[in-house]
Amino acid sequence: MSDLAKKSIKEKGLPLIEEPKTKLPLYISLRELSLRYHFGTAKIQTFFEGLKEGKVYMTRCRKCDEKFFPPQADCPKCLESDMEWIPLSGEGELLTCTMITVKPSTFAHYDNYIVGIAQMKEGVRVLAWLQIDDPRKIKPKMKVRLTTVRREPEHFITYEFAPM
Amino acid sequence: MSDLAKKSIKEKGLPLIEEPKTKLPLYISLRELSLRYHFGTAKIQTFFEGLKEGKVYMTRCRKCDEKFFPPQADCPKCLESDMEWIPLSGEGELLTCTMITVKPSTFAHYDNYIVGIAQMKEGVRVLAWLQIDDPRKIKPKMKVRLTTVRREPEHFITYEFAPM
Amino acid sequence: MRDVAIVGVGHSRFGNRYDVRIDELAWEAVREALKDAELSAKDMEFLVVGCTGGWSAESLPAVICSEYCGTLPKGSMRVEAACATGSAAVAVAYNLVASGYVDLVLVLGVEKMYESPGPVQIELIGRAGNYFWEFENFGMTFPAYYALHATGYMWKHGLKEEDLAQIAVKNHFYASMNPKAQFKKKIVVDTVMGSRYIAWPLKLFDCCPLTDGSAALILASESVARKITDTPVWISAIGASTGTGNLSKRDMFLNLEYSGLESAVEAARQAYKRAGIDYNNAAKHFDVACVHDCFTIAELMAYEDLGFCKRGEGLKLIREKQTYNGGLIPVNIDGGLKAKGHPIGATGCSMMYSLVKQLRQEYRELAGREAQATIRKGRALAHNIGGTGHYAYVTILSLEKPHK
Amino acid sequence: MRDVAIVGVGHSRFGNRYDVRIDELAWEAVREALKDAELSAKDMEFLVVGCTGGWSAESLPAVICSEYCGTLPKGSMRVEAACATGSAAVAVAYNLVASGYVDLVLVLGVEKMYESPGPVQIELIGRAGNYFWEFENFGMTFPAYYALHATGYMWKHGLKEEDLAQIAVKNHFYASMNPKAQFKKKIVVDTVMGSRYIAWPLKLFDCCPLTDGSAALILASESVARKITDTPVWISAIGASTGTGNLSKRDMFLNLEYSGLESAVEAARQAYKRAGIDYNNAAKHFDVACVHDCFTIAELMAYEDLGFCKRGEGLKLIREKQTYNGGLIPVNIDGGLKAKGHPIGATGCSMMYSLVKQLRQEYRELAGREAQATIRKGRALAHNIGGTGHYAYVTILSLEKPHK
Ligand SMILES: [Zn+2]
Ligand SMILES: [Zn+2]
Repeated sequence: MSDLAKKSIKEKGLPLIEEPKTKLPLYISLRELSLRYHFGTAKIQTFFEGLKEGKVYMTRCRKCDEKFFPPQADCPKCLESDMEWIPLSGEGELLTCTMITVKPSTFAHYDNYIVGIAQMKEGVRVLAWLQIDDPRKIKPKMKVRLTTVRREPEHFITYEFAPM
Repeated sequence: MSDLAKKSIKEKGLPLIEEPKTKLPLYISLRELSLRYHFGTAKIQTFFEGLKEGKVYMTRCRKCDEKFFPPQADCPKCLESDMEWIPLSGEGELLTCTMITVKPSTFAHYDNYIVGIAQMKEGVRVLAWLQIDDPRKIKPKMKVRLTTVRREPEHFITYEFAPM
Repeated sequence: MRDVAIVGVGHSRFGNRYDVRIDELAWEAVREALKDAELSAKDMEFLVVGCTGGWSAESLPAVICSEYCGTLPKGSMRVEAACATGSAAVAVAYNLVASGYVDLVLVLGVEKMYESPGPVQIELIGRAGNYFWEFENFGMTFPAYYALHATGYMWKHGLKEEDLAQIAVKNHFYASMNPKAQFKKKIVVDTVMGSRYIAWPLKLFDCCPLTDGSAALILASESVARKITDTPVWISAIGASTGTGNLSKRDMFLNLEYSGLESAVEAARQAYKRAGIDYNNAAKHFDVACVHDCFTIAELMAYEDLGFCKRGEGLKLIREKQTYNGGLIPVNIDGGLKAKGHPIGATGCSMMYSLVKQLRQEYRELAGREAQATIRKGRALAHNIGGTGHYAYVTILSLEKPHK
Repeated sequence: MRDVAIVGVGHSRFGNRYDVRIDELAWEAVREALKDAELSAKDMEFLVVGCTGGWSAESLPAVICSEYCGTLPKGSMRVEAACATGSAAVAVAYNLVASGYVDLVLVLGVEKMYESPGPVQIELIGRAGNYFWEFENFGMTFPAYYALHATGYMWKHGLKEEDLAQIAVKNHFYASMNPKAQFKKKIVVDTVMGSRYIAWPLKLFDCCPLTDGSAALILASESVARKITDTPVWISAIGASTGTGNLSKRDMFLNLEYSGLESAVEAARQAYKRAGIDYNNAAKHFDVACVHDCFTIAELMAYEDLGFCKRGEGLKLIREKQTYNGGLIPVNIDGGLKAKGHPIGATGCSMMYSLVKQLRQEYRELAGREAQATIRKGRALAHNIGGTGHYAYVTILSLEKPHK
């Protein structure tokens, strides 16, 4: 129960506060719901095994040659599910980017971050953070390298771009 | 970040756990989202003022006589919004009930509770908890009284049925 | 109004599907439907996705599934009508074709509930009534809403908990034959009676499980359907109705000698009227029905709401086993929500999948001879309820073209 | 295909609506629409509700609003297509009438975003891309998705931040006249340029606000429309398309000398084809347009995606003020999402509200002479995008009946 609601119950018997700007009455729910999702990764487990070995995998349909990043296990084009797992070389060319300064609450603890999309040598494109010391150095079509990294402070493995 | 995810990152670099039953890999999101809603009560503020005075209000459309519980400020029947606020006498007759033993997580801290719907003397029906020492005493159409109460442990004001 | 036929159907395995994400799960049903109709994803002109969500992370499931299933750049949308979501999606697709707007529509019902822990799923379903007046202070749950109906029925018609158990026994019996079902074990009355209370008088085995699953249908206009299949299954009529958010406002349920869902009665009457069926003798018109048995009491109410019997006589149908295959009308002989599973947004489409297979007499290949209804009238019914009668959709399928 | 007309429209005040709950907010628009058409809620045969939700507590908004607005026991459903939800709801209702299924449908777009704190709203919108591959590890936000397009446009066509600011200035100018709009103050280029970055190169004043609001439309078949009104506004054509969930998979945006939304181009081409309009000369066919300006860059892309000008020439339209009233084509002269506000699920219906008022030449009564477009061609366009082109709906309204 939020402190505001608690205080209001103590004073008035109800979790009813005055909305600060409009002074209108607001009933604060006592039922806080926490959502934390989990995802089955069985069909693309190779991708995560790859991360641990420093590799970022794409998939390629053995039947119709369609390429997928993010990697997927099924091919809607030919209805087959026979995929080749191919590690990306990491060589890419930056197509666009942004720097996020107003962050989602679950990302508030990170510094402002730059997200870019790059064209990879293998024909797929990847969206990821771009690590660069000075954003003014970002240039259209600049060469970037995709590598696995540890994201701090959580210390989990993910992938990121850096200038070549 | 859940302890499970934390432990898994420490061991394997990723918030990937083995689902206990199926042993399948599950990626645990690090982005927990908390939802706590608040509601504008301006149009039915009389209801909440009433609770503080021990009254449970319904509304009645002054133009077309339609009665509303829960109370509402607008009448869809005649398109007007001219309501009379009427306190319920509290006399009712139990129409149905249930005892909830598997509770939502935000209600887990309460004892098992009985919810009933009663027909009120004024022509409206109300859904609320029914306080009764022994559930075997519940009888079809039994007389119940609706009163305001404090819900513990939060100590907020709400309304409840009790046998007459 | 153009006639609309179902020309392809697909269905995933139902259950705890920790092995797949939502798009991979969707693909299982879509792939099967495309193969069934011998079409490719690119042939689809629109994708209507039934998905309720909240428990799963992807907040634009229609987009994520469009992309994975290869229907891009065709138009799409998501439709929600609580547990009747799948049928509402079918209603949208039906009208997209019936109007002449497009000729081929893919309908996908999909729900990935196990992306959240069980208690969160239970809480989210409980919030799907009138949040402010039923949940916030009174902590209603989905079983509790139906328990209010069960108590009402008991008080009026002498219903016993053992009667409800019989419904569970039947539906588990048929689920045991259905390879797509969540539960594979037959049960007996004592299994139900010995299970713990969830919301008195409903016990664990009165309740459907939490389920991941998907089902897909391909709808086509008459001219296109004729090219695709020799056994089009026509959508003969759809009825739809809405009930109050507040259960306390349900006049018929609470005032009269009556325990049904007013919206279900209204939806059935609409559909029967469109299809020229007499409400008071409805069971005779159908070879098989799927009804919304999220709880055992719900199936009992459905018998009466659909006019399969008179008010208060649903009990008799159960006691006489008239809703087993071979009885007056076989009901939920695919296992129902109760035992096949209830992936909220997929359930309506799953019902249509079973009924199409039944009408085509292909259900025997899937589940065995004992679960194949005898097809004489060439008509089947799906009764799909959202919430506790908050939504009601009744869909009639037929081997006979609706408009001559 | 039967012709379908809009015969009644209503609109709430947009803004922080802490004074109402979601059903009370819905009622404001529904009441106005009923009065406009001189009909009662009981006359409605179906209710289609566009609502995205997540930030508001009622998880069955279509039911809660059905009950409050008095349309029970008629059928209903909720439709979602992210920020194009309102237009998707109109598409559903359009087909319900066009098919002959019903004659009168109420469409309600409603969103109560301020039942959650601002940061939660921002997080929820950010999750509406591809959750797993864009949000979980990379924390994308909605402004960031559009910022990727803005950067792409800048790199290709020499767009400057000052150009985008001009769009904000125009839309605030018109919002200042619209009594239903969230923002009432005119701004200048420096207001935008001096505001802080949200997602570079987009600043606070490049972004639409978070908004509570509702809008309602009543759709009728021809025969019923003729009885209700002398000035039916016909739905001439609808185009719909879906884009990839992953922005990284957008071929045209990323590969070609191009910064638009492929789905918007596809939806526009579909709608134009149905209405017999030449894509390369589209602006000449319309008196007024509402386009999806959730961010200033989005309006710029819309000019090009809709064929109002060639690729890369949208800039010229801005610099020459060709989208002010009196220019080549007046765009968002109701204030747009940018300054009128963007209650996600209501926006599509709000666009139709403005366009119906414009075509009926009643907009002057609402907002003054300066904001009333000159009606010569009798045709108006609504361009409503969900996500960043994840959904695209283009709807053409006309004073002329589509089928002779
Ligand atoms: Zn392939
Ligand atoms: Zn009245």
